[in-house]
Amino acid sequence: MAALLLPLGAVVLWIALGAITDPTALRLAVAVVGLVAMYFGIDAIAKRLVSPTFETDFWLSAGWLVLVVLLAVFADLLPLAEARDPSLTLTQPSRERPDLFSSHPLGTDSQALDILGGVIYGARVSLQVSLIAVTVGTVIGGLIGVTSGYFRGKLDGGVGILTDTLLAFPPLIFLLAVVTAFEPGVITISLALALLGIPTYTRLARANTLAFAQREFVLAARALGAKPGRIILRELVPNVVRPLLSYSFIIVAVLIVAEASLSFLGVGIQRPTPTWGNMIAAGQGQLETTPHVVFVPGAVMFITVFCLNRVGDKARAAWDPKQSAL
Amino acid sequence: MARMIGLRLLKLVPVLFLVSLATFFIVDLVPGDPARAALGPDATEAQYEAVRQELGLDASLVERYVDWIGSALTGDLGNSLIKPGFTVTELISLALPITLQLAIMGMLIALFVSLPLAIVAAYREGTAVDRFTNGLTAAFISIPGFLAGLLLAYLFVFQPEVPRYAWLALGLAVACGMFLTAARRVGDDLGRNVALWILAGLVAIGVTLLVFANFPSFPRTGFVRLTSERGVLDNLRSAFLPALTISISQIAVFTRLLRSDLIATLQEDFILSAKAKGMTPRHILWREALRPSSFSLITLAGVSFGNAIGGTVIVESIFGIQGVGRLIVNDGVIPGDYPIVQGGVLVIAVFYVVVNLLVDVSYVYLDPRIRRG
Amino acid sequence: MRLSRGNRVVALLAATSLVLAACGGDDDTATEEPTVDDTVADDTDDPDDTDDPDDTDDPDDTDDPDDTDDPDDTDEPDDTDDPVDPVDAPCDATIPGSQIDYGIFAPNAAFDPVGSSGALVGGTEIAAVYDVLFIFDPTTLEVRPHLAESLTADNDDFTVWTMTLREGITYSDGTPLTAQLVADNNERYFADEGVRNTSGGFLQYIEETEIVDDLTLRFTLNTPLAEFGLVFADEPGMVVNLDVIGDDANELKTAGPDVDAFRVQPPDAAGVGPYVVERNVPGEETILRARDDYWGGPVCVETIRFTWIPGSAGTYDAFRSGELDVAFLRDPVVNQQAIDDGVQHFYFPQDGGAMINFNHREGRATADPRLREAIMLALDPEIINDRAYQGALNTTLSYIGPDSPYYSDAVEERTLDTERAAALVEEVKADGWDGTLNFVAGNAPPGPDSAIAIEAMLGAVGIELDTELMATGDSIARLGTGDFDIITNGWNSGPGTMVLSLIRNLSSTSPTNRMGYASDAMDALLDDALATPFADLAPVLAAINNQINEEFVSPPFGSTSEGVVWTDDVSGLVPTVSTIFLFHDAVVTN
Amino acid sequence: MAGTGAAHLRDDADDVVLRVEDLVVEFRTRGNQTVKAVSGISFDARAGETIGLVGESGCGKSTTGRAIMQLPHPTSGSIRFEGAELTGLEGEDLRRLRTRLQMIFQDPISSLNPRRKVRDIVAEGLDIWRSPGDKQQTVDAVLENVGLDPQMVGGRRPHEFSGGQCQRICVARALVMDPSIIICDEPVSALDVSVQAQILNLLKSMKARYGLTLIFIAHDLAVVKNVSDRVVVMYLGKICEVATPDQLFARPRHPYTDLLLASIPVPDPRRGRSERQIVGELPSPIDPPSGCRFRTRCPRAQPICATDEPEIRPIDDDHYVACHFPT
Repeated sequence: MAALLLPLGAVVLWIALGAITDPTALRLAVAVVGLVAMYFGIDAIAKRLVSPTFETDFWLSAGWLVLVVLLAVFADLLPLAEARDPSLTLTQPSRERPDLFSSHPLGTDSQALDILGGVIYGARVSLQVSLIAVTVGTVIGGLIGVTSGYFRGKLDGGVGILTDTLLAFPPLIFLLAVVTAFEPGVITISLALALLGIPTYTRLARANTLAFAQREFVLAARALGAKPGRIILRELVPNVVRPLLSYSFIIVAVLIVAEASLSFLGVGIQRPTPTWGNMIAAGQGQLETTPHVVFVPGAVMFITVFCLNRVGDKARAAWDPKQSAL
Repeated sequence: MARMIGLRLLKLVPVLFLVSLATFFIVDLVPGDPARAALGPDATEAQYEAVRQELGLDASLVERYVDWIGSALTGDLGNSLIKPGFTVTELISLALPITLQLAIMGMLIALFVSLPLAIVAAYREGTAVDRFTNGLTAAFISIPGFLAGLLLAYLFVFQPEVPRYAWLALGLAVACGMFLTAARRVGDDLGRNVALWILAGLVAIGVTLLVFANFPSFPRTGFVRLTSERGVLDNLRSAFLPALTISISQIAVFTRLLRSDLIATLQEDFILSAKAKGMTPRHILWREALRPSSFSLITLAGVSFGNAIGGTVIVESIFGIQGVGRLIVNDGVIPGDYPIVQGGVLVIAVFYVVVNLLVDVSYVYLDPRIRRG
Repeated sequence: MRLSRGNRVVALLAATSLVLAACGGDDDTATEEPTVDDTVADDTDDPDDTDDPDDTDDPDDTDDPDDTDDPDDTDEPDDTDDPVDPVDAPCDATIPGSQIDYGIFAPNAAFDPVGSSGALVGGTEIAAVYDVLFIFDPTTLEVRPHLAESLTADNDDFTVWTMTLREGITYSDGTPLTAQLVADNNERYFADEGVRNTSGGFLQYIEETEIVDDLTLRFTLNTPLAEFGLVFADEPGMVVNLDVIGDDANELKTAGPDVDAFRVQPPDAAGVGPYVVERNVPGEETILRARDDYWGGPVCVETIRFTWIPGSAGTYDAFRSGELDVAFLRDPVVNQQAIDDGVQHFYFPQDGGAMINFNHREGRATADPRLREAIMLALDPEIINDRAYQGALNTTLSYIGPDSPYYSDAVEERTLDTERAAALVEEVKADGWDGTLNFVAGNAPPGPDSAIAIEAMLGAVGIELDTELMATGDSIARLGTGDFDIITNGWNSGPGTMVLSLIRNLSSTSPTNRMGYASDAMDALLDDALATPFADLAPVLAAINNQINEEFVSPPFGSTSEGVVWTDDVSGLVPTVSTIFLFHDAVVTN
Repeated sequence: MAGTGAAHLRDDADDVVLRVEDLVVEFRTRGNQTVKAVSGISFDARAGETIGLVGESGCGKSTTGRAIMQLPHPTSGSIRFEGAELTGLEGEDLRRLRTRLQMIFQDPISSLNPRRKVRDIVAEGLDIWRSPGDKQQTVDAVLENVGLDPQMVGGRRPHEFSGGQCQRICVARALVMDPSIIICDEPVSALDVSVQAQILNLLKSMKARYGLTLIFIAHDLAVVKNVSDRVVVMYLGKICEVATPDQLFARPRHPYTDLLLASIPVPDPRRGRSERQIVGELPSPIDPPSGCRFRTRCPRAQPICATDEPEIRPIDDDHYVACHFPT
């Protein structure tokens, strides 16, 4: 019965994207109704076919993330309309409304660039930036945290004050201050975001290290004559790394938003290189007349962040011993 | 107690010192020449040198820092480069009340929405209402601030019929819920409760229709100061959308925390015993369960308040409000007016640190378990 | 041909002025100077207005809801001729409690004419405090005396001028407005190196100032200057009572404690304008209060409150929400929006408001005329308009745009031809150019979008741009150092400032010629322009325009506009030079 | 009771491998108070001997074990190991000498790194020291000696094993270093009773095979009795009594030992539970009682016990007690 919602929702969504053209609010509302109906349909089918405890939302989230990553990686191979070079779109119509059955399924922006392509290439930038930032943040913050958690004492106190200092800046203000000092680009933005993540990772790593440093295998290693460096790298890091990584999904979500916020404020990666943030920012001036320029990349970003949070919650429950012990 | 607060204050000193140091030097890395920015293109070399000297740019970094922080401690954050005749302190003192108002209003809206939501979700744990609340908070947490702001601006300013009818639907739904409750109570409860619920439903319908009929229009940009002669209503009207934007993510956080807190409390022995004594669910929720949870809520509210202060930059930028965040970005970062950036960031960071300290202290003060430990 | 913006303004305002008349104001009894409304009233007879195709397309124009709702509408024709109020001012005395809320473009830096720069930085507020010697009428292009009695050219080549001041004008401390004071004020513009405002620059043409008597000055100029009076319609025409600042009078450009206080709140005796500064919180609000002994009094509106809402869009939103009675707007999209909304407005057309400048200096790739020609052939204003201005820009292919009062058939447009552009680029590349140009653009909207559009169009003909987006201040600094190939920089030539702005940017001897452009032919034309009265200027400006095209000086792509919008309650604003509006005749009916 | 003194040290013996003298270990708390965990204890161990260190939880016996390893460094006192003074050692010398002393911990799961494979855990010591010879072979041999099949267990991770097996891995890890002393910190108290015996037997046989000296720390007198050659009873950071297990069980002389023995569950139901029990709570090590530390809970306490601290004195052949009023 409930499974019928899937085709029904699909039809409704089809109508919203294809048949209704105005007003935008109605179009959006109908599309949302269609999507919700589809979700419950899929949920019902999966619960019947796979298992009654099937977590549809989790698997859909994971699926979306895989899709985004694949699209971002293979964007160059896709038959996308021009999304990055406005000199090739001089004769194209700008601010085209989304129409699934046209060559610009999600419309075009003020520079007549294809929004679908922009969203996909934007995903590439978002993922690149946040993954670099998370990697750098995990490695540096993790090592600092493990080291200070292992040695404690004055080093720990100093690191504590430094992390407190970094955390004393509201994140966005901090990013703004850092980013303005450098030419915005994928690498600088990534490093600025990494810098933002370092204190968080330091704290997480330190807390986890304190838990592990109490355990006897560390004592045993010292009894075996292991030097501190070895204990940190061989005994502590392998244990701390998993709970640390379990936060990565959520931190990637935070960083994607942070990067987009910078782009939105005009201090991030500059157009015409598309990022979700600068696409949204570019459209906000014409919010009233062409809302799709804002809300199409906005929706993609929202869904991605939502899925990252969902998957992240599960990862944390599974991987963070403190979380799962509770 | 006092000793603990004292220790925390002591710990604050190096943090604040480093914050000021970082603020000063980060901005110093900004490319471009502040003297040139201040002068404009028509200046001669002699003028340029004079301005450099006036701004103290020819002094060493350390001297400049000492000079800056020394003045900052006396409340003097220097002069704006781009807007001659304005001191940074003046600019910030003009902008800060706006930012504070937005942050406070955002928090109040969040509390107002999340309190009933969390109570209902906790009391009906596992039901459709609870699942709906969970989904809603998950969505709210995932929506980036600037997107929420643009969406609200779009709906309330350009498509005002949408929120207007949404309000009508919501109000009528709440009223229906109240009538349904009344209907369910007819058989098994005291009469006065039934009357109360019916009355509440009628009031809800009345309020809903009143607001529906006089649905206010909201400005896309701009802000009317509370102290402006245009009055409080205009002030609230101009602050509503930005505050609502700020509250979106807070609603999610508050609701989640309060819900799980309430669920935990509801399982404790004293609640069981209260139930056993035959107290009404409402009494249990409001009197017994909510009180212990309020401590963590206060903490969270404080932390969120600190975050909101730092996060208003986005909201202010969307709604064209001259708060501290926009001051920093539009008047500081973008035109390269570095004393504004330094002063603004310092003020916000200090604010943030102090609010967090107050929260820590109040938490210690409020929660006897911590106090003893 | 498109109807000029001025005429459309007129058409829009016609009905409203009649409404205002019905509400008690009387146009017939207005002071000597025509106000915005007067010009409107004068033009109502223009038969072209009703046939304006632009206007009939706009439903708001003909069917202004405010107007139709107004029961007085039907009585209009009768009322205009009815001498309801037979006095020399729209009111008998200052109306208690009346206030105009005015949204400014940027905060006033200081209440000192020397530091102001037209309406963009405090000009309107300062003019209300000091008043002006002359008023420039942007629609008729006439300069007429105000505080001054007259200004006459004593010779045919416009190099000797006699100015007579109005008799009996005194500051509130008893100091009379004298010829000496005018001369002393002029000196202040040279107290420090460099003159920062546009009209102050005119003063450099004065070779000698002779004080004939208390009320008469004779100026001898080193260059023929046909419209010398314009100088005293702008900042130099705002005469400060230097006694109130004492010895610091010449120090005003440098910081000092007394001077700072003067800048924030000049004493009532500092100026002879209709208003005094009651409260000035820079950046928040400035409140001016009507002077009860104004020489041209009475002043009708008791207080004017200037507030600053950043950005034209925000200012206009505040205007629409009723927070402002008058709003200064300077954004093509917003200005067009106001027109579409049917709001009363007066915009000054600004030729060359949207353009890019080439660097003509030796060693720069853009020194090659073939490259400049290629770019001018490739830059299609319509694409920039579509992509950066949402179609709101008044696109032009000539420097003197069709909306300009100086437009004539002699103005030639540059041609667009991407194929020829690409061929030229190939040619230059064959000579060893690497194909890349440096491009400096602003980072505030619509800067980035416009930069992308320009990048796209030039990219299509084979020119790679290395774009640097930066804050306005930084890009101005780059303009100053000459470190650019192409840069966005408007010359903003309004009706009054047209000649001076061209000289500033194009004269080979101008210190503010940022492009490194020098041409004898152009210099001769510019001299000619200075010596020509506004009424006869059109052919000279057309020649300059054509010279710009011929030498590929720099391509304009649109003229912008700046000015104010106001509510139906307000009337009597007097526009003058530099987009300044005067308040001495203003009325508000709320 | 619980006194100081070194009467029980066997200075005459020439095969003493470990000699602890006047060991003091103190910790600072957050509130800047001092926890006196170990307050001047002395004991020695001869080669091949098993010393049982017994006492309630919190009496400082584990701290003593760790202090011998210099984990952390003791506050004062001397620890001589194979003729070398350990307390002053730092850095490389300490690291090298420490390998001759190994530890086995109470919780075998916690003492094995969950993220590493068994073979790597056991080989860790060899890796650290880059020992010559075939590492693989050494590890396999040791694993076999502790009763594990190297092929079966080598590639697996600790969580795949039971507590007893984990403890065998711990023993293997310790043995691979070829130590002379192994400090066993309650090695069986976390294990099932049936497994306890296996591990005790394993330790016994390893001791014989590798010529080990064992310091066997336990709170359970019954466990100590079977493995020890000499038993040291501790109370609140001090030594009460030193004796052979037989003497101790046959005739405890210290009231505390007496009470400890009385609290051992007896399998014979006819005897019933002893009436005698230790009453009250263990005093805080931050502020230990004056004089004899046991006096607050001692059934025989007299005024003198509050003022004078009893010193350890011989009371029988190879039987020492620190009490003013021994039973």
